[in-house]
Amino acid sequence: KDDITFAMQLEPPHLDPTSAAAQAIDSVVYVNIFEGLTRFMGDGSIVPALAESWEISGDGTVYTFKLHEGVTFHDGSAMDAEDVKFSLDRARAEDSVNAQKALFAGIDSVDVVDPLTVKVTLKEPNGNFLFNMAWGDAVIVAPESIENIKTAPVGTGPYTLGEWVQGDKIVLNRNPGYWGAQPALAKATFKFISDPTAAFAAMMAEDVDVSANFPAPENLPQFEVDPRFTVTVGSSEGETILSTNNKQPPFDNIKVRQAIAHAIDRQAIIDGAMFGYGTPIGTHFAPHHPAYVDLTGLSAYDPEMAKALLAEAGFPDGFETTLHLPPPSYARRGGEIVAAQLAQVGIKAEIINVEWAQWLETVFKGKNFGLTIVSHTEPMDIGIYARPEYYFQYDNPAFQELMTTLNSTTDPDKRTELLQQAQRIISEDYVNGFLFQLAWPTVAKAGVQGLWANAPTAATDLSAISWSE
Amino acid sequence: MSLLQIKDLSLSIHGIEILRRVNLTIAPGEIVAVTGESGSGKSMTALAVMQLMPNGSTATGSILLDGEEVLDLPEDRMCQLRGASVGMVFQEPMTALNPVKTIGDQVMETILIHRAMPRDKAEERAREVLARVGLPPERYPLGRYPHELSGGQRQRVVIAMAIALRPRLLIADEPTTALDVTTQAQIFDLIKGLVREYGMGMLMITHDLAVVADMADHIAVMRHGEVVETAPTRQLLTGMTHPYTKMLFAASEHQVTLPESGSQVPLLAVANVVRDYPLPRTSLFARPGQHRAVDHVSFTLHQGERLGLVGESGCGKSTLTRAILGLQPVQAGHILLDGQPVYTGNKANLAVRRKMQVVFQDPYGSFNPRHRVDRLVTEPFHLLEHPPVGSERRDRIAEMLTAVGLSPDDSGKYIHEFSGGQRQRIAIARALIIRPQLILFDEAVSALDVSVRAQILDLLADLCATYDLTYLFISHDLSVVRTITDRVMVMQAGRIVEQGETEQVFSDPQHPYTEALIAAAPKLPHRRPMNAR
Amino acid sequence: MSRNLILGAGLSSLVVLAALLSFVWTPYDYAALNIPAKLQTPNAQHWFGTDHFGRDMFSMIMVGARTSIAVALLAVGIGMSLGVPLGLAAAARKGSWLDELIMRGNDLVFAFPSLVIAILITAVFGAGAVNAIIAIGIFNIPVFARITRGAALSLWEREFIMAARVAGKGAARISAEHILPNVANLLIVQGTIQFSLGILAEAGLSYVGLGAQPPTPSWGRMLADAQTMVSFAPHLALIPGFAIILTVLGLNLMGDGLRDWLDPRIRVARS
Amino acid sequence: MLRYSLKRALSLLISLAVASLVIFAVIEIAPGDPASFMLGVNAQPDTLAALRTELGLDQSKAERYVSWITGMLRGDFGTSYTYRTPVSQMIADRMWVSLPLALYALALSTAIAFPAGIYAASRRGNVGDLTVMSATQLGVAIPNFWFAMMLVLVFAINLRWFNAGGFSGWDKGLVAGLHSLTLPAIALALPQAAILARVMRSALLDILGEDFMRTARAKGLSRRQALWRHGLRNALIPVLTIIGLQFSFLLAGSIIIEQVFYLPGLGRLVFQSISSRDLIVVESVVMLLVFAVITVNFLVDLAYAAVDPRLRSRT
Ligand SMILES: Nc1ncnc2c1ncn2[C@@H]1O[C@H](COP(=O)(O)OP(=O)(O)OP(=O)(O)O)[C@@H](O)[C@H]1O
Ligand SMILES: Nc1ncnc2c1ncn2[C@@H]1O[C@H](COP(=O)(O)OP(=O)(O)OP(=O)(O)O)[C@@H](O)[C@H]1O
Ligand SMILES: [Mg+2]
Ligand SMILES: [Mg+2]
Repeated sequence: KDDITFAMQLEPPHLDPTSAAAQAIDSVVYVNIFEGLTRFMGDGSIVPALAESWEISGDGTVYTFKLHEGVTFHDGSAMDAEDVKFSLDRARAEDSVNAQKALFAGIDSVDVVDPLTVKVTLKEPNGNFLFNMAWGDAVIVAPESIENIKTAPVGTGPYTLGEWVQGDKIVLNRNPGYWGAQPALAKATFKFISDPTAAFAAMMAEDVDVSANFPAPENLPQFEVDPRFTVTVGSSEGETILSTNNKQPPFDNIKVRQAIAHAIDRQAIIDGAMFGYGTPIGTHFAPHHPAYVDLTGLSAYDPEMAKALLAEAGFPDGFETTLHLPPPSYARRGGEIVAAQLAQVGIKAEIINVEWAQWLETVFKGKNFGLTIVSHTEPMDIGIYARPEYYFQYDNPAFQELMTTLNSTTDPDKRTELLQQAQRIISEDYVNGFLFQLAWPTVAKAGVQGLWANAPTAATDLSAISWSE
Repeated sequence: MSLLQIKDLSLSIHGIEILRRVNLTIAPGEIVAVTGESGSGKSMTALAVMQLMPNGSTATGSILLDGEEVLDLPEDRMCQLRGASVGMVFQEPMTALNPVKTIGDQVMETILIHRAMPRDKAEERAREVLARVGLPPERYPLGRYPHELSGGQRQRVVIAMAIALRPRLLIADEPTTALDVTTQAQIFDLIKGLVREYGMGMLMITHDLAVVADMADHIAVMRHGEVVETAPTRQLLTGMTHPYTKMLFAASEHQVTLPESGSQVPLLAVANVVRDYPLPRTSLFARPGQHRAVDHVSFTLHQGERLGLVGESGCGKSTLTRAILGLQPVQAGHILLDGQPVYTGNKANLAVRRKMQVVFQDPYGSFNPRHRVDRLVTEPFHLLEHPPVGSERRDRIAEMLTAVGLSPDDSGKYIHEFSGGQRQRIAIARALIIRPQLILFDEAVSALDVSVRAQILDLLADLCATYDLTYLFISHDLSVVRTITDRVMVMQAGRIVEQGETEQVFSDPQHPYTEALIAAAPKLPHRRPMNAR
Repeated sequence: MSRNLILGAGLSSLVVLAALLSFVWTPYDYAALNIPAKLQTPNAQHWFGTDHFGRDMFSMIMVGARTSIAVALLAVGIGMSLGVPLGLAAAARKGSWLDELIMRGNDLVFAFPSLVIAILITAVFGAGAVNAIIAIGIFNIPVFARITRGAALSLWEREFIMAARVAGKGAARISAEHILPNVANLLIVQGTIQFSLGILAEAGLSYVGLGAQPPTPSWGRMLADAQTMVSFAPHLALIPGFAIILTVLGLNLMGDGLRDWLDPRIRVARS
Repeated sequence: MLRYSLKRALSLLISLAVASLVIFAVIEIAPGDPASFMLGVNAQPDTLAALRTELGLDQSKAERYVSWITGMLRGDFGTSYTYRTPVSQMIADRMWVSLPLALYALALSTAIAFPAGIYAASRRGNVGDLTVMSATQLGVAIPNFWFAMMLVLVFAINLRWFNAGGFSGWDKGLVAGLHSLTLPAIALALPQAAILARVMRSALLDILGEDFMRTARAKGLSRRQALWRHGLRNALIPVLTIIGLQFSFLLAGSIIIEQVFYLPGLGRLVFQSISSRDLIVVESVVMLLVFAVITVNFLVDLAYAAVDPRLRSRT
C-alpha cells in the first residue's frame, strides 16, 4: 500500500505558506511541496534542507549558505541562489503580506555569490536565525510561479499538488524528479474534517488512515483499546493560557492576577476539558524544551488564598468580567471550567463564545476583553511578552531588555539562562493564567510508520511515512 | 311494479335518530316530491337510497330498488348501481363539480366507470347528453372547466352526468335552490322533459311548495324525520289532512296587512347613482376595467313608505344597499337622507348613518359568535353621541327584545343558543334599537323556512303599526315583496327598469323583464280555503 | 377533549412544571462541576447520570427546559405581537398598498433561508439567547401575519362585520373587537405549533453554538457537547434528545387537540 | 397565463433586489475583518493594509455593493477572499453536492409521505391511520441533527454499512455518489416526510368532504376510485406549497446536516465563509439561496396553474 489519507481539522485557505498565517497551509505543503534553507525535524531539531551547509561569520551577522546541486522546481526549472534571494527579499519587502514578517526583519541584505552560494547579512547577530529560516513562511519559491502560487504551488519538495477539491480534500502526488531520496508513499490525501465527531466517525469507519492532532481527546481511549489503531500522544508547541488584559482594571492589579492564578485548578481543567491529555505549565514555555523551568508551584490551586488576595486588592466580593472563548474545545470546555472555578472565589466571568474572526477583531485587535483562553502554538514565542502592544498588554521594560539581550546572544548556555530568567519574570508577574501545554495526539491505522510524535511546527512530513508490511 | 320502494326506513347517526319509519314509493315515469322544513330528513332519505350516508349511520327497514334490497347490497354492487341505475343531482352546482377536471371528462367518467361503451363512443354520448341539457358542444366544448360556466350551466352539467346512462331513477336534492328564478324555471322544464322522455322515476327534494305543486305527481311531506302525509299532488292540494301540512301551505302563501301610510315627506333621495367595481387588471400596464354594478339609479323613498326592490342575483341590489348606507363611495350621483349626504369627504357621514339601520340575510353570519345578545343588539349605540347606560340601557334592550317577540332574559345568551328565526328577530331588534328613520332589509327572510318566514313577516307588519317604520325591502322572492311593500322597483343589471305601486306592477307588469320574472316564479295553484269546502 | 389534547397537555405541562420547579429546586446545582464524578450513567444519586464535567444531567435538563421554553415563548411573542397586527391591518385594508407591502414583506422574509439568517444575525450581534430569540422571532412574524390575514379576510366578508360597520365602527375598532377574538382560536393553535417549532429551532441554534451561552444549560448545546461522547456515553445524547422530542411532541399533540377542540364545526357536531 | 407569469416574475425581481440590499447590509455590519483573519495574530499593520487593498476592502460600501451587484448580473460572483478562486466556481462545485442531496431527500420524503398520507386518509380513524399519524407526530418532533447523530452512530460506526460522512464525488459513479449521500438524505428527509404526510392526509380529508367527491360517488365510483381520480389532484395544491417550502428548506437548511456528515455542500460553505469572514462568498451564496427559494416558489406558483385550471384564467 503506498497511499495514505489524513484527516485535517482545517482546510488551508490557499497553498502559499509565505502569505498567510494559516497553519493548515504548512500542514499540507511544508517539506512536502515547499522547502526552505533549513528545516524542522520531528524532534524539533533544525537540519539543513535546500542549504547543504553554511558558514557564520565571527560576529554572527553574515550567513553564507551553500545550496544543494541539481535541485529543480516542479515546473522543471533549476533552483539556484537567485531564487533564494528572490524569496527572502519578497518576504521582507515593504508590500509583503508574509504573516511572519518579523522573522526577516533582521536581514540587512541578501546577495548572490554564485548560483549555488548565497550570502545573508544581518543588521545584528541573531541566535535564532537558522531556526527562523526553517519556518514555513521562509520557504524558497520560484519567481515565475508567484502569480498562481495560491492555487498552483510550485516548490522543490518531494510531492506535487495533484488535486484540490475545495471544502473536501487535497491530493499530493510523489514528485519523480525530486532531488533527494524518493519517499515511500506515492500519494497522500488530506481530507478536511473540522467537526470532532465527524473526525471520530471517519476514523472509526476507517475512511481515513491518520488523524494528527486528533480533536476529540475523549475518544482516544476507544482507539487505544482497538487493535485496528495506534495512538501516540506527543507534545505540541501550544501553551494554553488564560490571557488577561493587563491594562484593564482590575487586572492591572497584580494581586488580582495572582488571585486568579490561585483560583484555577489546572488538573481539573486538563481532566475535564482535555480528558487528561496535556501538561500543566506555570509559565509561557513548552515543558519539553530543555530550558523549561517548572513554575507551577507559584500558582498552585488555593481558592482560600485567592479570596484573601482579592480582598487585599479591594475586591472582597469579587467582580464581574468577560471571558471570550474561541471555537477550539480546549477553549470552550476549558472556559466553562475556568468560569466555574472563578465563580468559586467570587469572580463572575461572563462567557462569550466567539469565532476566530471575531476574536481577532475584538480581543486581539480591539483589546476589548477581560479574559480569554487561547493556545499560542508558535514555537518559542515567549518574545510576545516583550511587546507592550500585544493584546494582553504586558509592559515590563526589564523583560523587554532581557529579550533584546537574548536575541543577540548565540551562546547556548547563556541563552538557556536568559530564557529561564524570562520564564520566571512572567510567572512571578502573573501576566496570564498559565494552564497547560496542549498534547499532540495522533490516531493512526495500525501499520503506519514514521509519523511525527510531536509537533515542533505545523507539518506533515510525508517522506518519513510508510506502511509496514 | 314500483321502481323504488322505501319501507319503514329508520336511520340514526352516531346514535341520534334522524329518520323514523319513512315509507315512500316511486313508479317508473313518476315524479315524487319530498318536501318539508330544513333538517326534516329529506336529504338523508335520498342519501340512504344511494347508500352515501355520513359515517356512523345505521339504517333499518327496507329500500327496494327494482326489487333489489339496497340495505343488504355489498359496496361493489352499489357502485354498479350508482350512476347507472340511479342518478343524483345535488343542490350546490358551484361545488358539485371537480374544479380541476373538464366537464367532458366528468360526464364521460359516468359512462366509462361503468364500462358501458368504449372511449370514443363515450365521448360521443357525452356530447349528446350535454346537448340534450342545453349545452351544445359547438358552443360549450367538452374541454371547458367548471369555473368557465355559470351556475345554471354547471347545474346542467351535473344533470348531464346524472342522466348520461339513462338511469331508471333520478334523485334531485334541491337542484335549483342556488339559482335564479328564471334559471330555475328552465332547469325544471329540462328535468320534467327528461323524465317524460326517458320514462325515469324521479325523487325530487325541495322545500319550495310552489315547485312541488307544479312538478310532482305525488307529494310526501316530512317533519322531524317522519313522513307526516303523502298523497298524489292534486289530492293533497285539495284535501290535506295533517295539521303540519296545512300549516306549511298556509305559511308559504302567508299574507300580511300593512297599516296605511300616507305621508309624502321624502326621506331618502337617490339620484343618478353609479357604482363601479374595478375589474382585475387584464395586463400589467393597461388601466384596469370597470364593472358597473349600479347604473344611474334614481328613486325617492318617502317617510313611512315600504319600498321593495326585486331582481335576480347579482343585479346590484346589495351594492345599492351598501351605497345607501354610506359604506362605499359612489362614482356618480348622490344619496341624501333627510337632506344630508350619506357619504362626505371620503368617509361615511355618521350623523346620517344614525338614522338608518340594516338587517342582513344570513341569520347565522350576522352576529359575532363571541358576544352576548345584549352586546350584539346594542352595537348601533356606538353611533349615538350619548349612548344610554345602566338601567336605561337595560330597559332599551328589554323593550326591543320584547318588541321582536323574545324575552328580556335572553339578553345574557350567546347567539348559537337561538334558532334561525330567533336570530333574525334579534337582528331586527338590533336595527330598531336606535329608532332609525329608515331600515334596509337585504334579503332578510330569504334564508328562513316558510313557517318562520311567515312569523317574521307578521312581526314586521306589527312593528310597522307600533313604530311607524320606513323601509327598503330587498328580495328576489316576489311573493314576499308583494305582501310586505307598498311600492316596488325592479332591477336588472344595475338599472331600475320599472317601479310603481306594488299591486299595480305585479298585476300589470310593463317591462318585459318584469313580465319574465313574474312568469318564471313558481306559484301555488289557487286553492279553495279549507273551511269553504 | 380528545386523547391527543390530554396527552399533549400532559406532556407539555410536565415540561413546564419541570422548568418552573427548577427556579426553586433542582436535585443538584446545575452549574456545579464535579470532574471526578464525570460521565456517570443514570443511577440513584444522579437520575439521568452526569455529563463530562460531572454536572447532574437531571438538573441540567430541568433548567434546560426553562431556556427552551423562554426562548421559544418569547420568539412566539415577537411573532404574534408584530405579525398579528400586521395581518389585521393587511386584511382591513385588503388590496391597498399597505396590504401589498405587508404581504410582499412577508414573502421576502420567507425567501430567506432561516437558519442562514439566524447564523448571520448571531454572527453580527453575537451568540446568545436574546439574539436567538430575535432570529427565531423574525421568522415567526410572517407566519402569524399570513394566518391572521387569511382568517381575517374571510371574517371581513361576514355579515356581522357589515353590521359593525353599519354601527359606525372603524376598521381598527372592528379588528380589535370582532376580528381578533374570532381569530384567537386559530392563533392559539398556531402559537402552540410555532412554540414547538421554536423549541426545535432553539435546539438547532444552540447545537451550532448560537443559542444560550454557558453556563446556562440548553438542550441543544447539551447535544452538541455530547456529540463526541455518544459512542461511550450514549445517555448524554439520548436524554436531551428525548427531552426535545417529548416536548415538541407534547406541544404538537396539544396543538392538534386544541384545533379539534376549538373548531366550532367539529364541536357542534360532537355535542 | 402569460400575464400571470409575468406579474409573478416582476415581483420576483423586486424581491431579489430588496433581498440583495438586506443581505449586503447585514453582512457588512458583521464585525470581523477578512484581512486580519487571513493574516492571523502576528500580522503587521502594513501587511494588513496591503492585503486590504488587494482584496478591494478599502473601497466604500456603496462601491462594493454596486460592483457586487453588477458583477452578479454579468454572472461574475467575484473572487473569494480566502480561497482566491472565483466564487462562481466554488458555488458550482458545492452545488453538485447540495442540489443532488436536496433532490434525493425530496424524492425520499415524497416517496415516503405520499403513500403514507394517502393510506392514512383512506383508512381514516382506523388502526392504520392511527399508526401512521403517531409515527408522523414523532417524525415531526425529532430534530434532524439528533437523528443524523443516531444514524451515524448506528449505521456508520457500529454497522459500518455507510461511510460516516464525506462525499465520494460523482466521478466514482452514480451509485457511489448516492451511497455517500444516503444517510444525510435520510436524516433530512424523514422529518420532512412526516410533515408532508400529515399535509397530504389532511388535504385529502378536506377534499373528501367536498361536494364533488359525493358527486363522484353518486356516479358509481368506489371510495378508492374517487380518492385517486378526484381527490389526489385537488389535494396536490396544498401539498405543492409544502413541497416548495421544503425544497428551499432542504437546499438551505442542510447546513447542520452537511456539518454532521462533513459534506462539501453550500450550507457548509456558508458556515465556513461566515467564520472566516469571506464576505463575498457569504453574500453570493446567501443571495443564491434566496434566489433559489424565490424561484422555487415561483415555479410552485406556476405548478399550481398546471394543477388548478381556475388559476390559469386569472390574471
Ligand atoms: N353528517 C351528519 N352527521 C350528523 N347529523 C347529520 C349529518 N348530516 C345531517 N345531519 C342531521 O340529519 C338531520 C336531517 O338532515 P337532512 O340533511 O336530511 O335535512 P334536510 O331535510 O335535507 O334539510 P335542508 O332542507 O336544510 O337540506 C338534520 O337534523 C341534520 O342535523
Ligand atoms: N366587492 C366587489 N368587487 C367587485 N365586484 C363586486 C363586488 N361586490 C359585488 N360585485 C359585483 O357587482 C354585481 C352586483 O353585486 P350585488 O352583490 O350588489 O348583487 P345582488 O343583487 O345583491 O345579488 P344577490 O341577490 O346574489 O345578493 C355582481 O356582478 C357582483 O359580482
Ligand atoms: Mg337537504
Ligand atoms: Mg345581495
